[in-house]
Amino acid sequence: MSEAEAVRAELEKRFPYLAGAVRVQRAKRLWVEVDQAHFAEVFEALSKKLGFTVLCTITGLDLGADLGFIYHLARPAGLMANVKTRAPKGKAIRSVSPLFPGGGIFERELIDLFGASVEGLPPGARYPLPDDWPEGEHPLLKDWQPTSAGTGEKGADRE
Amino acid sequence: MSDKRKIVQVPIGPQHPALKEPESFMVDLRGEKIDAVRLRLGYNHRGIEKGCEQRTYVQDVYLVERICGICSTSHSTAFVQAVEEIAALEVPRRALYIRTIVAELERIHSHLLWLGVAGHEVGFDTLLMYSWRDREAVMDLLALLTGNRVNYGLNTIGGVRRDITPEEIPEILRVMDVLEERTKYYIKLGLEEETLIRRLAGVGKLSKEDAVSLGAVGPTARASGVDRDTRRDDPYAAYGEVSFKVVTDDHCDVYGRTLVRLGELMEAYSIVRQLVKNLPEGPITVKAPLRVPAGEAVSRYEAPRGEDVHYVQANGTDKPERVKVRAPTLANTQSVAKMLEDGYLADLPIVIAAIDPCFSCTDRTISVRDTARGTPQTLTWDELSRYGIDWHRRRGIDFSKVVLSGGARA
Amino acid sequence: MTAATALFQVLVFPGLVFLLGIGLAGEFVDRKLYARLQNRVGPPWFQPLADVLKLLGKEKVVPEEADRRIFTLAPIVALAAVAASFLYIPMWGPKPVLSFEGDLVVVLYLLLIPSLTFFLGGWYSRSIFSTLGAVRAITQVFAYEVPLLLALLAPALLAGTWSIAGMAAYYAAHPGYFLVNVPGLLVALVALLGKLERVPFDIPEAETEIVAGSFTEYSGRYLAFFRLAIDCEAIVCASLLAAVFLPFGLGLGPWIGFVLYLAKVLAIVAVLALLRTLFARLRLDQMVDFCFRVIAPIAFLQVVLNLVLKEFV
Amino acid sequence: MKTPRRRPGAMLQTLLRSLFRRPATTRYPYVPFVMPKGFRGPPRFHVEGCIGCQMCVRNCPARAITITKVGEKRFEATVDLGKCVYCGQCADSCPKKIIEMTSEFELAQIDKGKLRITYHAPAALPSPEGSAPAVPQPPSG
Repeated sequence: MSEAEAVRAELEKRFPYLAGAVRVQRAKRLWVEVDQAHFAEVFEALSKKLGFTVLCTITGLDLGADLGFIYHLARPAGLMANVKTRAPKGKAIRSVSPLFPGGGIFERELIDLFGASVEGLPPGARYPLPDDWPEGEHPLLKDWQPTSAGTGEKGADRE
Repeated sequence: MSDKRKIVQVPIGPQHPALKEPESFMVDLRGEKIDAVRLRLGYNHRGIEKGCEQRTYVQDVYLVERICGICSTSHSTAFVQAVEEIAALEVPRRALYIRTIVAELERIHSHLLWLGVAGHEVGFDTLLMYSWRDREAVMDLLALLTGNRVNYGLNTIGGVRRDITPEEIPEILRVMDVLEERTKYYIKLGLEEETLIRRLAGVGKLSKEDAVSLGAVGPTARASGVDRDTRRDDPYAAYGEVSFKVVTDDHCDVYGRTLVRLGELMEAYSIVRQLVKNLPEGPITVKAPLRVPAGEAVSRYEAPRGEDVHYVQANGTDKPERVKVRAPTLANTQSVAKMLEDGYLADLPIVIAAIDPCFSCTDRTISVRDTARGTPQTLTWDELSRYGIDWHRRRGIDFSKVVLSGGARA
Repeated sequence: MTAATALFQVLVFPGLVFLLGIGLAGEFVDRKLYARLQNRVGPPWFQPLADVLKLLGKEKVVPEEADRRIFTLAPIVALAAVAASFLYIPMWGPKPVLSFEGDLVVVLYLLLIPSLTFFLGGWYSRSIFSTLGAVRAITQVFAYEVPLLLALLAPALLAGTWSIAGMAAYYAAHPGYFLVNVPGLLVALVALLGKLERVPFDIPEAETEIVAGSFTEYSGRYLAFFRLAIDCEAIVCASLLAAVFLPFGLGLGPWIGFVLYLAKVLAIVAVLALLRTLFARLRLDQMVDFCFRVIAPIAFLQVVLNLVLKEFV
Repeated sequence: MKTPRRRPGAMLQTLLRSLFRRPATTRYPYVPFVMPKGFRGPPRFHVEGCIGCQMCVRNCPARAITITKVGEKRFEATVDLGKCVYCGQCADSCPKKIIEMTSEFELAQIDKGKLRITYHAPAALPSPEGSAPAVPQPPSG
């Protein structure tokens, strides 16, 4: 059994609800889909128990009514587990910064570019948009077009 | 005097000679010692991820290539690898070899560039001049092989765009020999030059534990004893078919990072030689579909600065649904504050430089748009200057009040 | 000496104009050599002059927050002090323009003034980088002045005179003693790198850390004066070292003496250029440490050596 | 390898040797610089072969190319060198291979308008306007 298959078996044993939600795309790529309610325990198990000690990045997705999040975890030896979850727009997700102190910056990116709300993030400067960027403009949302930021009154002062 | 009054705030950036790109480090100084550092990133946000969603895959290859000027082939390779995985393309071996050769040449060019920058940051301009002189050799070689000195335009989905001809091979080997000898000299210099060692050793400490928990990557992590290298751990392109050593060091400081990069240079020469020797025959591209079937893939790539991660989601059209780029510098900036703790102001430039920051990569994601009118617009120099003056006047800054001596006016 | 010749000597030859001329020539030699040592082409001969002329024509901006008087006076005072000190140094003849017993001390004080103006100009610029540069400049003064003073004190003690002309005459008469002072010469050269704020001691104007230090806010004419003052300071210091440590050929007549003088000064400028090519910039703490632990003791030993020697001659 | 001796001024030998070597600097622009064969400079359109398929327009990442129909099977191409990123994709995409990447690299212009280069279709009859040449002059300066 390959490394990825072993992790899949282990995950399905620990969390029966993950049956069928773990996909091995290729030797070093594992995809896990988990709902928001179970996300925290699966994520913690992967990072603490199963040796996925590297958080490569967090990808945000605009899925219409929901926001999708992909947490790209990796073992130092190369196996990658991409944990997918989703949450309705406007609903807050928990920060992973207690587990990965370096992960906060990826969540700040989600806040700025997708309008996600993240609980438990240590204070710090926003990233990557400018300080005077108008409220409520999130460039990576599908309905946002490059010109829309400045069309109304609120964007008029932004240079 | 109270403690608070002894603290001086120094803005290093967004514009500062030590930084080649705009980023801001607000430094609280107590004498010459650093008390606290606050980072502000994002000055280079260009909306590339959004831009990718609006362009076709073919166009995106060139767009992601321009995320960074130094590690351009890194980004384009990482991107095409992801797309090829989604489209299940079998890339010809010769193309993979050529990609790897150019990738390693890029690493050589990047590390030599870094060596010069490091020299400049510690006031050793002589080192800068020599290492950049030697870097010209690899730049010219890249221009010969790919058609340009930067932004090589080498990759296309399904292979590479330009073959390496038999006449070019002796030239590659010649440059490798020249550079290997030069690198040996720099290694010797790094072990001997007292003033250089004094400025590098013990500066910007990052323990192995911190490197792991803050998610450092690339030479920054390897110099703290973290044995990680995507080329070995998750082989891509032709890295599975060459033998090389992952260079690590346990100095955990700027000196260690210098030694790791110099060591990687030596490995790169050997990798290029192996690849050139075993360059397989065959085609250099397979036909790629215009419309990429729905799917997703994550591609990892060991760029000169560390691991580069691209995520691509395809939706069955000729444009990607989502492209996400995590450049190595974003992972490494998290550890900079740690490295600067209790350091000297004088060490700040070299500590920042030692992660080999590339803030363009980091922020990626502008066409010049007049946001007030919502139309793309190009300003002439005069218009821009008038615009700038007006902008300040609206905020209560009037240049006509600025005191200038002599007869000059604002 | 009539008033007219005195004025000519002070302002033109061998005074201010001549000093500016060889100051620029010195800068050229320094930059050209620096470039050639780095395998580059380097500037054409007129580049230092062109730079100064260009700066003279540029807009001069005085920051609103700066103390206008001190900000504008500092560069002029720096240049004046350097030019004044030049008059006391014998160049190709045994006699300088002005001379009296104790002028060595006066020259050393006059040469301290540029460093003080760097501090004042920077401090009263009120910008954060200028202030940091000013503080660094003044810290550095305390570090290099001690070994420099000791290194120049030693030959004076051996010669038994406090006049530079007197010292030059003494060593010209006893050329063998030149060898005794070699450690002092080396110490003085290293200290000069500190005085002239060059690598490895360019800490007060370290570009990558504090932009241009004291000079950050300076532009136009004021910056040109500062640059000229630094160029001339290099020449005056080199002339001083030549007069004190290399007193050969003073009696060979004006022409040979003149050529010999230029050779000596440019040789010192060249050595300084070589030294600044060789090293990385030290940190302030390392620099102070180095000055007090390494070169000051050597200078002190030189003083002791010369005192002992003096007892036996 | 013997243990290296740490000392200040380790580069001394190399530096002094450089004094007696020719500088590494190229004396550009006094000595012209030639780009290697295959350098990707501005694209040149041999419009007489153009079939108006618009592949180059569609694939151009910088949207720098426009192809306009000016007559029966006659097309004119305009490329904006201010937008062009010199990737050469147009040359790859062209089914008739009428786009050639030139090795010109001194492209700086004061006037932005001069960066827009139009390749006029060869006239069946003498061109009525007759203003711009079919092949642009290499930019001066």
